[in-house]
Amino acid sequence: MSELLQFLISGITVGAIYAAIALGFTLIYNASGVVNFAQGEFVVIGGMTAAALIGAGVPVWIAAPLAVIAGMLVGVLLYRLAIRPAGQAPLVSLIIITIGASIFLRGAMQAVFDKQIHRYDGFSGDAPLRVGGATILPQSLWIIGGSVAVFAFLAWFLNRTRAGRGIRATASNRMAAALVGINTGRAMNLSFALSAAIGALAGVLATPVTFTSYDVGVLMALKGFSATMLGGVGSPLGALAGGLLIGLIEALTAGYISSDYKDASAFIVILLVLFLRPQGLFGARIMERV
Amino acid sequence: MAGQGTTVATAPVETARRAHVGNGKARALIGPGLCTFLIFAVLVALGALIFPSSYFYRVGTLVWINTLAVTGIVVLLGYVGLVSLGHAGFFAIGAYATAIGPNYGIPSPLAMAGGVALAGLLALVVGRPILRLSGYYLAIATLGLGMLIWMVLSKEAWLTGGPDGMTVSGMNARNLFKLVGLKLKSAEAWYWVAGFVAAIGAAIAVNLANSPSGRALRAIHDSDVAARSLGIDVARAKSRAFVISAIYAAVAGALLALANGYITPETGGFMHSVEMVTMAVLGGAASVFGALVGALILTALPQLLTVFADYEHMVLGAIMVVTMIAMRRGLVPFIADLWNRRKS
Amino acid sequence: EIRIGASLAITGPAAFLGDPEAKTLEMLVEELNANGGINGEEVELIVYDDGADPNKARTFATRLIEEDEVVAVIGGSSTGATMAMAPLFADYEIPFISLAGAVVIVDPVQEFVFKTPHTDRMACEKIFADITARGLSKVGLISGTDGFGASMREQCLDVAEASGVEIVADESYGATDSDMTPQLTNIAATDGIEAIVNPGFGQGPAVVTRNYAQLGLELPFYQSHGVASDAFLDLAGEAAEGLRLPATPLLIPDQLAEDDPQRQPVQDYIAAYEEKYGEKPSTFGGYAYDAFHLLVDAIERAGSTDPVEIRDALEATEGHAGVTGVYSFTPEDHMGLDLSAFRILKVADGGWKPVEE
Amino acid sequence: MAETTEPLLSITGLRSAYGPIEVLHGIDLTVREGEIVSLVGANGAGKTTLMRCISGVQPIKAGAIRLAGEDIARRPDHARASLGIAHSPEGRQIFGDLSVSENLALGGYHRRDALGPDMEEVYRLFPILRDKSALPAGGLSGGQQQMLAIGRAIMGRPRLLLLDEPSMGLAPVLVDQVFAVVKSLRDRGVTLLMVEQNAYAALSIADRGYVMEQGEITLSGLASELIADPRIREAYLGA
Amino acid sequence: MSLEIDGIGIAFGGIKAVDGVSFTAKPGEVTSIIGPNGAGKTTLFNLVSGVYRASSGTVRIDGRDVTGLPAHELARCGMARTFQNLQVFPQMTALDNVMTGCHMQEKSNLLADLLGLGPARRATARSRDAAMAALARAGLADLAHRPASEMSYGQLKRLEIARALVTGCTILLLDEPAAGCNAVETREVDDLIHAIAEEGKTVVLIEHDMRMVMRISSHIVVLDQGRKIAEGGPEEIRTNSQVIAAYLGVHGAAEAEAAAHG
Ligand SMILES: Nc1ncnc2c1ncn2[C@@H]1O[C@H](COP(=O)(O)OP(=O)(O)OP(=O)(O)O)[C@@H](O)[C@H]1O
Ligand SMILES: Nc1ncnc2c1ncn2[C@@H]1O[C@H](COP(=O)(O)OP(=O)(O)OP(=O)(O)O)[C@@H](O)[C@H]1O
Ligand SMILES: CC(C)C[C@H](N)C(=O)O
Ligand SMILES: [Mg+2]
Ligand SMILES: [Mg+2]
Repeated sequence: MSELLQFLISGITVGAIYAAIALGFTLIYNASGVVNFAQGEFVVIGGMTAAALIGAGVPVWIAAPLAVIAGMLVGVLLYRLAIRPAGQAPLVSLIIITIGASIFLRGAMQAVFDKQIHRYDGFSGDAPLRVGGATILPQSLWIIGGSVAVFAFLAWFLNRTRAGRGIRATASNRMAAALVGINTGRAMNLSFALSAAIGALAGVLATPVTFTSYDVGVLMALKGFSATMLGGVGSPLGALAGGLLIGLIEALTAGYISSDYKDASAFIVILLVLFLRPQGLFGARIMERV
Repeated sequence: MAGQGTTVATAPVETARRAHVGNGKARALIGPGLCTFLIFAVLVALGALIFPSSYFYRVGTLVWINTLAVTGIVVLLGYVGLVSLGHAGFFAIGAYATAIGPNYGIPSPLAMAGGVALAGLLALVVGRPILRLSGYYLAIATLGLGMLIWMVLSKEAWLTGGPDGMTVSGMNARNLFKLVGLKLKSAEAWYWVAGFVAAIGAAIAVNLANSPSGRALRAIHDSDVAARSLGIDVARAKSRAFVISAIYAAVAGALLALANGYITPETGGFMHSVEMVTMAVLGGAASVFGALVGALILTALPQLLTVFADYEHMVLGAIMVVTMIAMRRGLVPFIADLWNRRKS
Repeated sequence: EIRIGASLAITGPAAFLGDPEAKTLEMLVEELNANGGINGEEVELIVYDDGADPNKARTFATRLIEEDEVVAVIGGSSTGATMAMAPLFADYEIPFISLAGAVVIVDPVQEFVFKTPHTDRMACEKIFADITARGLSKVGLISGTDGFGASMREQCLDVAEASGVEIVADESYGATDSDMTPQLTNIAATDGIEAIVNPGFGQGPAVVTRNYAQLGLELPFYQSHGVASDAFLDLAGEAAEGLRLPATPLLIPDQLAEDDPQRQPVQDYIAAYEEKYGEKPSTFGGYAYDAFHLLVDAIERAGSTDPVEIRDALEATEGHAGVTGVYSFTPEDHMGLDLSAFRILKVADGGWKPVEE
Repeated sequence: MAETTEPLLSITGLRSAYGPIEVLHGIDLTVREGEIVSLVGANGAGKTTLMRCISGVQPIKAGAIRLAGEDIARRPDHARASLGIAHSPEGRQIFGDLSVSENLALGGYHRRDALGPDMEEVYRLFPILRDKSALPAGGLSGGQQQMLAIGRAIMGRPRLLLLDEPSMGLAPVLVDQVFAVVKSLRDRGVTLLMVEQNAYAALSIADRGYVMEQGEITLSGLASELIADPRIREAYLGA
Repeated sequence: MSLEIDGIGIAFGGIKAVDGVSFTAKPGEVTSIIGPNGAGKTTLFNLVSGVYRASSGTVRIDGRDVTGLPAHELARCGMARTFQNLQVFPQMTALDNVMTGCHMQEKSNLLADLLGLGPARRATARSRDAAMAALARAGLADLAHRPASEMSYGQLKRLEIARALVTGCTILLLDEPAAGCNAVETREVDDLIHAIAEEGKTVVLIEHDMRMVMRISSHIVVLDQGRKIAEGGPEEIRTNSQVIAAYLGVHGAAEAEAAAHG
């Protein structure tokens, strides 16, 4: 029993990290229809910046926001320098641009920081808390709380604010959005900035548990992308659910079946879900009228 | 519609296709496929004329092998508009079959054929369910498939040598040339073999594009419903394209295994899949010449960039970004447009 | 001018191996040339970054041999890259010293291929010797699924059987996983479990160590030489307290006996590296340090820059004290170390202490 | 006709191209405040392109577009909505994955005042949209989408409303209704520029008209004169 | 071949978009479907042509039950259609668009296609000729080599007709073919459709242009809210008060009247 609890704790912690990354994907997708494969690099920027600052003696409550801002700036630069100039390029070209950008950022990170693995202490210490025979790190609570907060923010922002509606309209039909007076460039800019901030925040929160180094971005992007698609692309709820689900599948497979095939089981579940629901768990049915 | 999201639109086929073969007359005379084959053959020979050392042959070999694999992506992504992020899996199946066969007494050529058949069969079996998905959903499904193949290759060490990979014993292309009395270094021999196979692959892909089946594929790219309403069995056509492109990947994988003499599961890894798609898009996803150009750039560039050492990745990333910004639909369509515009 | 080539994983998933290796080589060449080179000839070092990709490694090896015309090649930070390059050196008759761990590199022996790190098998032998010495016989394995972890796991299963230890749990994790509590929970729940061994390198073992502490486990806990670096202590923090691993003297420079032949090289290396890069060298850099010195020594002894003669001289190396151990190559042994250079250390008070045997 | 006031929209020497192919070769056109102006022409003449140039989603190569005297040709597309231009485009271009009411609300995106009353008005004009207000717009029938596109443009409270084939796909009852709406909008002070294939009906309610052929304006004048012009009758009215 | 629809229906989210509609379209005739926006006309086409799956009812071609066949098999039974929401292949040229319509007649197998063998080349050449002829018939001959993405709306509408024509269909479903055409252009489309019917094909037409409908239909089916509310000849329909109230209005009735007398 306490074993199950331990597995669940592990799954939710890891899943919350995936979810945070997936939420970042969701936002940019909602503005541009592009899945931004550089999303993982934001996570690294957040983690590495925070690690460098904390390593230099900056207190964590200053370092963490600074790291998020650093991520945000890079997000804006990514949009301004790489996405906007590409204009109405086909979607695959935009995706390749984000892949190119992620290679660039990885290179930049190794030049700016280093190639070592980094971590810093959890925000509320590293003494595990006991819950009914299992243990959880206080930092895990930070991670879970962070993801839920980001989810709540996005759900509100996209549906309840003017800027959020502008972002969704931009993705839905860019020309029509321009016609009704939406500054589509600004909507995209905003979504890249926010999405990068979300990614960086994920990095800042997760680093005490997962560590960070200049090149973990690919993996983060991969997991985040899987979570996004399992949940249904474009849906914040889907991103949250997809992330948590993958985390749980991994942990439970490792616990009960075989740690060798825990990643495999995550992919098998994704495939099965998509065969039954081609639009993911919470994705909107694609409706094309002819 | 701009971002209707779930379909990942590719570069227009048409302009790229116009660029398939520059010379219209020659093309009409001998057919587009043969024409492409001849152009490739000339390029292969040209390489051999200017290469000063085995090292160049080695890089050249990789370029042709990649061109072949990417041609498969062109068929799938460029013609039909389907994104696969798992094609390295098929590549690896071809490679590993070629490596494993001789360990069980199966001669290399047979093992190779077996691997290619296996890849094709797998594509056929999983193609039906997977290809019902579209856009990013298809991307994640193929990614998952590729990951599963990669995991099996790295976990089943008794068969595959595990994550550190395995030695490929067996055929050397040198012996092939010895049969006809030519003495070549093995790097050179592999260059010729890879170039020849790539040329055939390109010719086949171009033939396909200009054939009834090819038109059906390109129609599906643009409108599924309309294609159906014209009597095109969309599921079957997609599945065929998937199998064809898997076969391209597997043949390329088998060649790489033999040319390298050593393979690791990373040939089937996610990054390799991404690399293949990147090559295709960079060159211009809808044309086999795009495949060649993309493969050439991404294979040769890292060799040139070694002078930047620490900044290699930044330069590589920047080049990718800038190319895609300046030439939205890839290099070959861009150049073809320029050419057409100058003519008209 | 003598050209020496290297293909290392300076970036990519094994960058924490290749990076210190490359830095070490660059430092050593500079130092060597400042002191007049080899037999008065300058040495030029050509380093390529293969990112641990075997395919690239092979291309770079071809390039080093054909284009750069090197007399010898160091590298292959990882076993995959090493094995992909290895066949070339026989073809071209160029000596090659690998920095990778797996036993397959030197078993069977290939004429032109050498390596400096202990094999993973030796690490297992050392660990299991310690385990049996403590009277323990039921062990749980938790291994990384990367090349190093997987290969060492195989060796450990083998060695365990030979030394009469029963492997009662056998778990694994991906090299970049961030939580291994499920695996550890299972191991801890295994009947009769007496010790845990973690073959792996990179960040995984540090995560395992932290999770081990998080779960409040108190079983004897072993890591491998794959984490034998001070960086590991930083990552694992207090959680590392008490764990043991087989390592080279590089970790305990001040605790070496005055007459220890390795004392000098170890202290030289650490001093030079810290001065140049402002950080502590790692065990992996040490492999490069030894490879370079072995090579220079061989060239000096050969008195020639003919690759084949260098190879012959290399194979005749006898009692060369490096930071990893004292090397003596023979035609049957291209790794040249015995178990004595490997010591079991434990973590105590945030530092490394030898375990008295 | 003497110019009494500054025209609301005045286009001079407008050229526009898709890539290398120029399709508008120097268009001159004016729309005065409070007018309905109708633009007719064969398939491919360039009517849609011209409308797109005015609302800014199609780049222009040369020429000026003045709105109440101010040159807006360099203004970005999204800024034109707040200047008072609304465009119901060809092909409807609705936000397919957003709900009908969200589509309408987006029509008033640049407005800061309450949208409720206008939304009511649109629902009154096209009651079916009210029934479907919570459903994704992509599921609407063709004609319903056309109503939505017109409704969305109305939501912008434009000074100048551009309608590209507003009656397309609408049932005859609704065609009547749309033309009635056009007239009532004009009565409320909205200025309209309208492309219509139903040229007879369009010219019937228009003040003036322009005829476009292969990227050029070939004829213009009072709508009543154009209707009577035999060339027009033969080429466009089919009578 | 005659097309018999019997009690066909489908619902979306509880709302019956098409509800038990029956009628028969005969060869050599134009059968028109009219009705208010959202009446279910396009949905009916989608059901008949296999884009949607009917939840009730049957479709028969010359007595043979084809209900539930996938779209491409219906096409092989001789059914072709155009779309209200354009479904052209934007990245292909006009010619290639229409050549795709020849797919079913192209007897060449995959192997021949891959190797560029005779059958593939001959099929291509034949299709090209047929496509050129169809383009000319639709008045698009001079745009043959233009990518569809660069054509105007009205041009694309006609491209779809040309593409449907070359399939060699016996049943042709046209969804608002004259949308976006002016009176003169509509007349051309009119003549084209008329000629097609004359050839003995079964034409089913959805159209809001009452002049066109009244001029060329032999038979008219009126839908409202998914149900058939009237059926009959042009004269009958034009004067049906229910139809006038629900659909035609003053303007439509006038147009219909004008067409009947013009
Ligand atoms: N995206 C495009 N790229 C290239 N050429 C285009 C594009 N869109 C339209 N054209 C061409 O520009 C010309 C004008 O097109 P436009 O759509 O403005 O015509 P239109 O008068 O609105 O026709 P219709 O009545 O058919 O809607 C046509 O010849 C068309 O072929
Ligand atoms: N895929 C779908 N999802 C949801 N609702 C749909 C779908 N397809 C059709 N409908 C609904 O069914 C009804 C009938 O639509 P349909 O497109 O058949 O109308 P129509 O008669 O063709 O109208 P129009 O003359 O405007 O083209 C409409 O109310 C529409 O909203
Ligand atoms: C710890 C070291 C021996 C690791 C070695 N470089 C390898 O990759 O195998
Ligand atoms: Mg138009
Ligand atoms: Mg309809």
